[in-house]
Amino acid sequence: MNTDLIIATIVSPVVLFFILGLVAALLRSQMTIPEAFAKGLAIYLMMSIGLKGGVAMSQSELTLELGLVMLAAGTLSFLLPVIAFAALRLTTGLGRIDAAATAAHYGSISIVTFVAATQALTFVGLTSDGYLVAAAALMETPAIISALIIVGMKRRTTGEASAASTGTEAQDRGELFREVLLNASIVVLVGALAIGWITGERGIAAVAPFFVAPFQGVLCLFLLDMGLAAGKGLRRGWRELKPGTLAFAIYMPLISASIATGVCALLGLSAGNAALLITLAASASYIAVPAAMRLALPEARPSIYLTLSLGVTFPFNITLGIPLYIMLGQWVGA
Amino acid sequence: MNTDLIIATIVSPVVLFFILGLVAALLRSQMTIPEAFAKGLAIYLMMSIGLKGGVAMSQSELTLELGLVMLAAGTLSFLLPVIAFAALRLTTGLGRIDAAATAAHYGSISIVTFVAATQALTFVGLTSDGYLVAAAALMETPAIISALIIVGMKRRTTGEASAASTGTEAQDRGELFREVLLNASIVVLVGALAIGWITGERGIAAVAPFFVAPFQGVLCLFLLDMGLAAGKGLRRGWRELKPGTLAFAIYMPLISASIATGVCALLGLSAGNAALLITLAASASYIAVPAAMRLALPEARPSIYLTLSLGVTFPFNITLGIPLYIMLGQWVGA
Amino acid sequence: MNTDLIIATIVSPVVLFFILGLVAALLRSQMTIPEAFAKGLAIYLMMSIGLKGGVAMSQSELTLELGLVMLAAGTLSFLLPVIAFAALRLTTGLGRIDAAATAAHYGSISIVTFVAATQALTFVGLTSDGYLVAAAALMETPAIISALIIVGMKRRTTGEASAASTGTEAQDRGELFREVLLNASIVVLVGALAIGWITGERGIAAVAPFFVAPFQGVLCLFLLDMGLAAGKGLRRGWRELKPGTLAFAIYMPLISASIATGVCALLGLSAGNAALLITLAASASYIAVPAAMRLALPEARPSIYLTLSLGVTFPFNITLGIPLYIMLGQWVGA
Amino acid sequence: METRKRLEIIIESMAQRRACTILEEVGVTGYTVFYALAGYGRGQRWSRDTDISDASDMVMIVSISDEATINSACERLMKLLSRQMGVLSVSDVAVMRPEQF
Amino acid sequence: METRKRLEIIIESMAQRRACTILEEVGVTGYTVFYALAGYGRGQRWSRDTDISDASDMVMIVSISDEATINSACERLMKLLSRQMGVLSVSDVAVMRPEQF
Amino acid sequence: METRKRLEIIIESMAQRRACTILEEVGVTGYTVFYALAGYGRGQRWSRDTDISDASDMVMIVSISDEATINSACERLMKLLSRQMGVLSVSDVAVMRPEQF
Ligand SMILES: Nc1ncnc2c1ncn2[C@@H]1O[C@H](COP(=O)(O)O)[C@@H](O)[C@H]1O
Ligand SMILES: Nc1ncnc2c1ncn2[C@@H]1O[C@H](COP(=O)(O)O)[C@@H](O)[C@H]1O
Ligand SMILES: Nc1ncnc2c1ncn2[C@@H]1O[C@H](COP(=O)(O)O)[C@@H](O)[C@H]1O
Ligand code: NA
Ligand code: NA
Ligand code: NA
Repeated sequence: MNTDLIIATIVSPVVLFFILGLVAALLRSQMTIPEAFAKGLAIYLMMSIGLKGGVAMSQSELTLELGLVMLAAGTLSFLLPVIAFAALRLTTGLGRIDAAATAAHYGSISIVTFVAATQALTFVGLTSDGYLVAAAALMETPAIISALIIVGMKRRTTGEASAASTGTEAQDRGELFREVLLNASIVVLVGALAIGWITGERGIAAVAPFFVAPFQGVLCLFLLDMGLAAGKGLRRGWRELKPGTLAFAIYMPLISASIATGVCALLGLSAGNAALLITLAASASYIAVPAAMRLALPEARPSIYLTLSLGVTFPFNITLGIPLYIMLGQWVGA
Repeated sequence: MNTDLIIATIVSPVVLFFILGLVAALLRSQMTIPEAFAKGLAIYLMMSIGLKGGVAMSQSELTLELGLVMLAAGTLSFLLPVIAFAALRLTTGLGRIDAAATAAHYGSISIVTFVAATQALTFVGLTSDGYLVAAAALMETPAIISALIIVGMKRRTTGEASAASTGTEAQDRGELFREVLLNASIVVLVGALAIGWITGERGIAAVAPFFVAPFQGVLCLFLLDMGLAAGKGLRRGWRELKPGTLAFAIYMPLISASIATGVCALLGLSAGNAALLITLAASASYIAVPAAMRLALPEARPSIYLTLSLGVTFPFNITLGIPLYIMLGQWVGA
Repeated sequence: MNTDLIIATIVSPVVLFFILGLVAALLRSQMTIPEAFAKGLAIYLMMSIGLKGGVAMSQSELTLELGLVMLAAGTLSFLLPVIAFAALRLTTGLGRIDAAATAAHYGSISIVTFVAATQALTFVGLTSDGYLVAAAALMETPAIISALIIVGMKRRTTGEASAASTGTEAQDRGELFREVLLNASIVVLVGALAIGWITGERGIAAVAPFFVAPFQGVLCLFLLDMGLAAGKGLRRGWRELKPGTLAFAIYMPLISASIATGVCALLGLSAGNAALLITLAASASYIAVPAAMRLALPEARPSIYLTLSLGVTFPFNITLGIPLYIMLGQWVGA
Repeated sequence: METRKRLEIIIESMAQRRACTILEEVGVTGYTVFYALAGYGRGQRWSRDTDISDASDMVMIVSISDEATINSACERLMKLLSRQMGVLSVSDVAVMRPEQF
Repeated sequence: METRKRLEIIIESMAQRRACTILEEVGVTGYTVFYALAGYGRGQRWSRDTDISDASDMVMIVSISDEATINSACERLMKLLSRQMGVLSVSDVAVMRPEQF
Repeated sequence: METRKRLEIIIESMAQRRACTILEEVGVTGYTVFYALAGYGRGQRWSRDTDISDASDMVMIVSISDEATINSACERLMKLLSRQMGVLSVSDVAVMRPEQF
């Protein structure tokens, strides 16, 4: 076991600020970071991630590897919810709709977890390719569609009316489509990626003092806010969720990581790229997917999926998960 | 034609982020940047512009040129609305009040357009003087007064009661006065200009890592927001405004630019200074003037003047307009 | 008299932006900085102050001096309200509760005043120790408890029911406790201090481009907002408060500074450390204590204590007060 | 002054667009949306500033209109509210320019 | 509980100060202003987060007061609203401490 | 539609938690909190954007419930409001799903 890596990951300012927020919330401090400010920071972070990824992509060839990784990423996002759904149905008492909605979160990704892993890579001297950002953006959505298919199939077999079929169906579909494909994280991430790719190193030199240098500091501030949110979720979660359900939020990332490790082996990815793809697979969404679920599966209870993904999986990932995923990456990496 | 300059202008991150926002809004993405965050950024941008202008001014003599440019700037702001009003009345079906309110926008200025032009100047290796920032601040207001006079004269001749004459007139006048002369952009721009001028290069060294280096990056974020707003305005505008009215938003900047080019020739300005003064004349307000119009001419419809200035003129200016104004500046510049 | 220091203090961008805000508010400009943005900046500032203090602490030994300064700081915060209370009762017509609530503000501290003093120290070439940040955090709270004891004693002697004893007392007490000990400034300041201390110079290197370099610039923006708030308070204050009450806001900081000067002499502090401890004693709270007073002593009128601490004492301190406190520090400093 | 109805819908913000579309379709002359800061329902508190996802945010939509329009809005909104979180209530208000609603 | 009137004005934010001054002049004991996030009127939607200018922002002003005061407020507010965008409505409310209003 | 009561409390934000706790204790099924932007009372204006401390911020809490619950809430809230700044009012509203409240 690489305890140095675990310590380096946890004792970084970014993770420590997360823990600070978490502890403050658990102690029931009433401090908050205004939503408008936190949302602004989130947009900044995605612009920065996208730009840097785009510039990195502009400097390397578009190889077959890239195409294969994209394919693998999309497939992971699409298929992991199936496993998550089965696990939830087998090991917890969650109903079909709650299980499907939760499963969608685990197929999709957390961009902050991705970024934290990118930082942690530097502790062990690994590098990664810019196109992983594109893979991250790509993995946001298929999981949502997958969950809807799961629910739809079950509905058809039981003869129920689909949730979306009441009301003005076509309109709702259009709205859902826009929410799922044109939500802020995808627009900004993909847009910034394209801009970074178009303008290249020279183009973003002028904006680097804003988008590159202060990035880690902004991340600290953002993670303080996430710590507050996670702590609140956790406090609520202990009371409401059964241990079996909470356990899912720990073992599901490990299942996803294992599967992704296999995929990386097949693709022959480098250690750094593998570590990031494994992290993406193991991470769970807490912004884009919850919003989409309120539109597509409003009967599912947000307190379940939010507590699990933000209150349990996210803290687990950015402390113990990432070192583990990096070790898996090193182990499988070409 | 200098196509390199056009390409360099459009393919800069700042403009590309604007286009990203524009496209997202046209595709009806529901992403938003919280108003509180965007307003905070706007204040940052004005502080930065003012400070840099003030420092530049502190390093040069207060010459006669400066005085003449200020006079010319104020006069342009005051007289361009007359031309705009006449053009709108002749070529569109807009009523007097709508036409006057719209005209005020085209006499006043857009500070973001100004900044974008400043950046673009560097592509062609031109420099400009700090006092142009003062000229920008000065041009915000006269256009508003001009529009009120236009409406007032017409009213007197038709014997109508002036809008401001109902209610507690004196109070309203005081409020309008404060809104017009002490609005955020003027207070911050002029204040920061004075502070930069007082403290000079040495004084702002300590704040440069915040106000100078990250400026272009913040501008990207702000222009993403403006793109979203412009896209929304444009979508609405196509449906509501007649082609003739929309055309005004393109040809009026060109008229203003031509007149300003003549003025620059008379004053014998340098190419860089000329380019910026031409840009100021050609730009249209979308923050300060709309607010003042809601106070002074509430009968005018905001959907008209906002769609024109933010939805059409602004996008035109920061893509095709600026390269053109720079070329005019180069052509006329001493 | 060191007029150079006074001029250097006042002619810094930070103070000039404060004055800009103050003047704008006094001229009744309607400009505002959105609350959400200003609160975000406040959190940034406290993170930065805490981190830098923590790193500084990690580089020096934990000496006896540190312990003694902490003890002295806590005692000052606890006892100054007693003097302030007596002064208010003797020289103004304020009732017991208003006087106690106001007194609490003067025992507690203003972190922005502290930071401004830290900057001004550099003008005279003095340095200070990181643990002063810990002293600042420590001084936030005892003054509040002190004020509650003052009111409680008076109440007991007059046989009144305590404000807190109506309603669900235990709950209210818990809430007050959390507000007083776990409010945002204490959580962030102490948390960031700990994080800086744990990670040390090397740890915060990655976040320095965000938390160190732009700090002074952000402070300018924040002080513009504080100027607007102070100007508004001042405008209201002139009308409502008697000259005697307003005078308190000037002479009380001087009393506190004198006492703190004596304490510094006893402790044999360095000139820089002494200047900061004196500044802390002389500064008055305008964020944490007002909030706590609305919970603990809701009968006290906020218009009194806010006008005094934010409208009078704060402007006095950051212009004339700080140069004076630095001179006191130099005079008493070992 | 004449009497009109004031419809107040407190609904999760993700369903705001759906509710607004219904109001527009039944033909109200206008509505205004406000955002909620925090709330409580089914034993659970939520708060905009600490919940990082938009999923638990609520908004309030207020619309003043004539009784018939409000009634047809209510019917369709109740269907929406059977799936989305929120509450709906209607009260009487006096208005000065009845032709406006 | 006694009955009082609750005045609710939804008005463009640029006219907020004018409306508030009227309320103060007619002598209400208090009012509170809330800001609107989005809205719809005359076939047009607006939204605070996407409209970069303040020109289309709306606020809601609520004031609880006795009938006579509210009536005189309404009269003057209607004049204001004949030029500025917005709607006004009045409803009955029960209050516990009538002397407060 | 059946009739219920709509309780509206405008209270300083520092006392929000206390008011909410009372509502939960008397057993309302839900409430929603909105934040105020500015206001006026006892001759003084305040505004969220220019007051740097939270001490003068106000919020509005809206709760729809049956009469008995609202009455017991009012009693306890009046005690709170005797010390904290704010106003309270109750109005009649029609609801479509009375079992929800
Ligand atoms: N009937 C209404 N109910 C609630 N809000 C309204 C109503 N009519 C108009 N509004 C608000 O007032 C704004 C301007 O409306 P209008 O003056 O009709 O353009 C709208 O965008 C809404 O925010
Ligand atoms: N009659 C009222 N109607 C609406 N809001 C009020 C009223 N009275 C007071 N308020 C609000 O409560 C705050 C405190 O009022 P007061 O307790 O009178 O100082 C005011 O600033 C307003 O925001
Ligand atoms: N009776 C009520 N009065 C006011 N707001 C309510 C009420 N019930 C629910 N809400 C709001 O609707 C949200 C969702 O409620 P629920 O659907 O009961 O979980 C709550 O968090 C409140 O913000
Ligand atoms: Na995943
Ligand atoms: Na112009
Ligand atoms: Na003090």
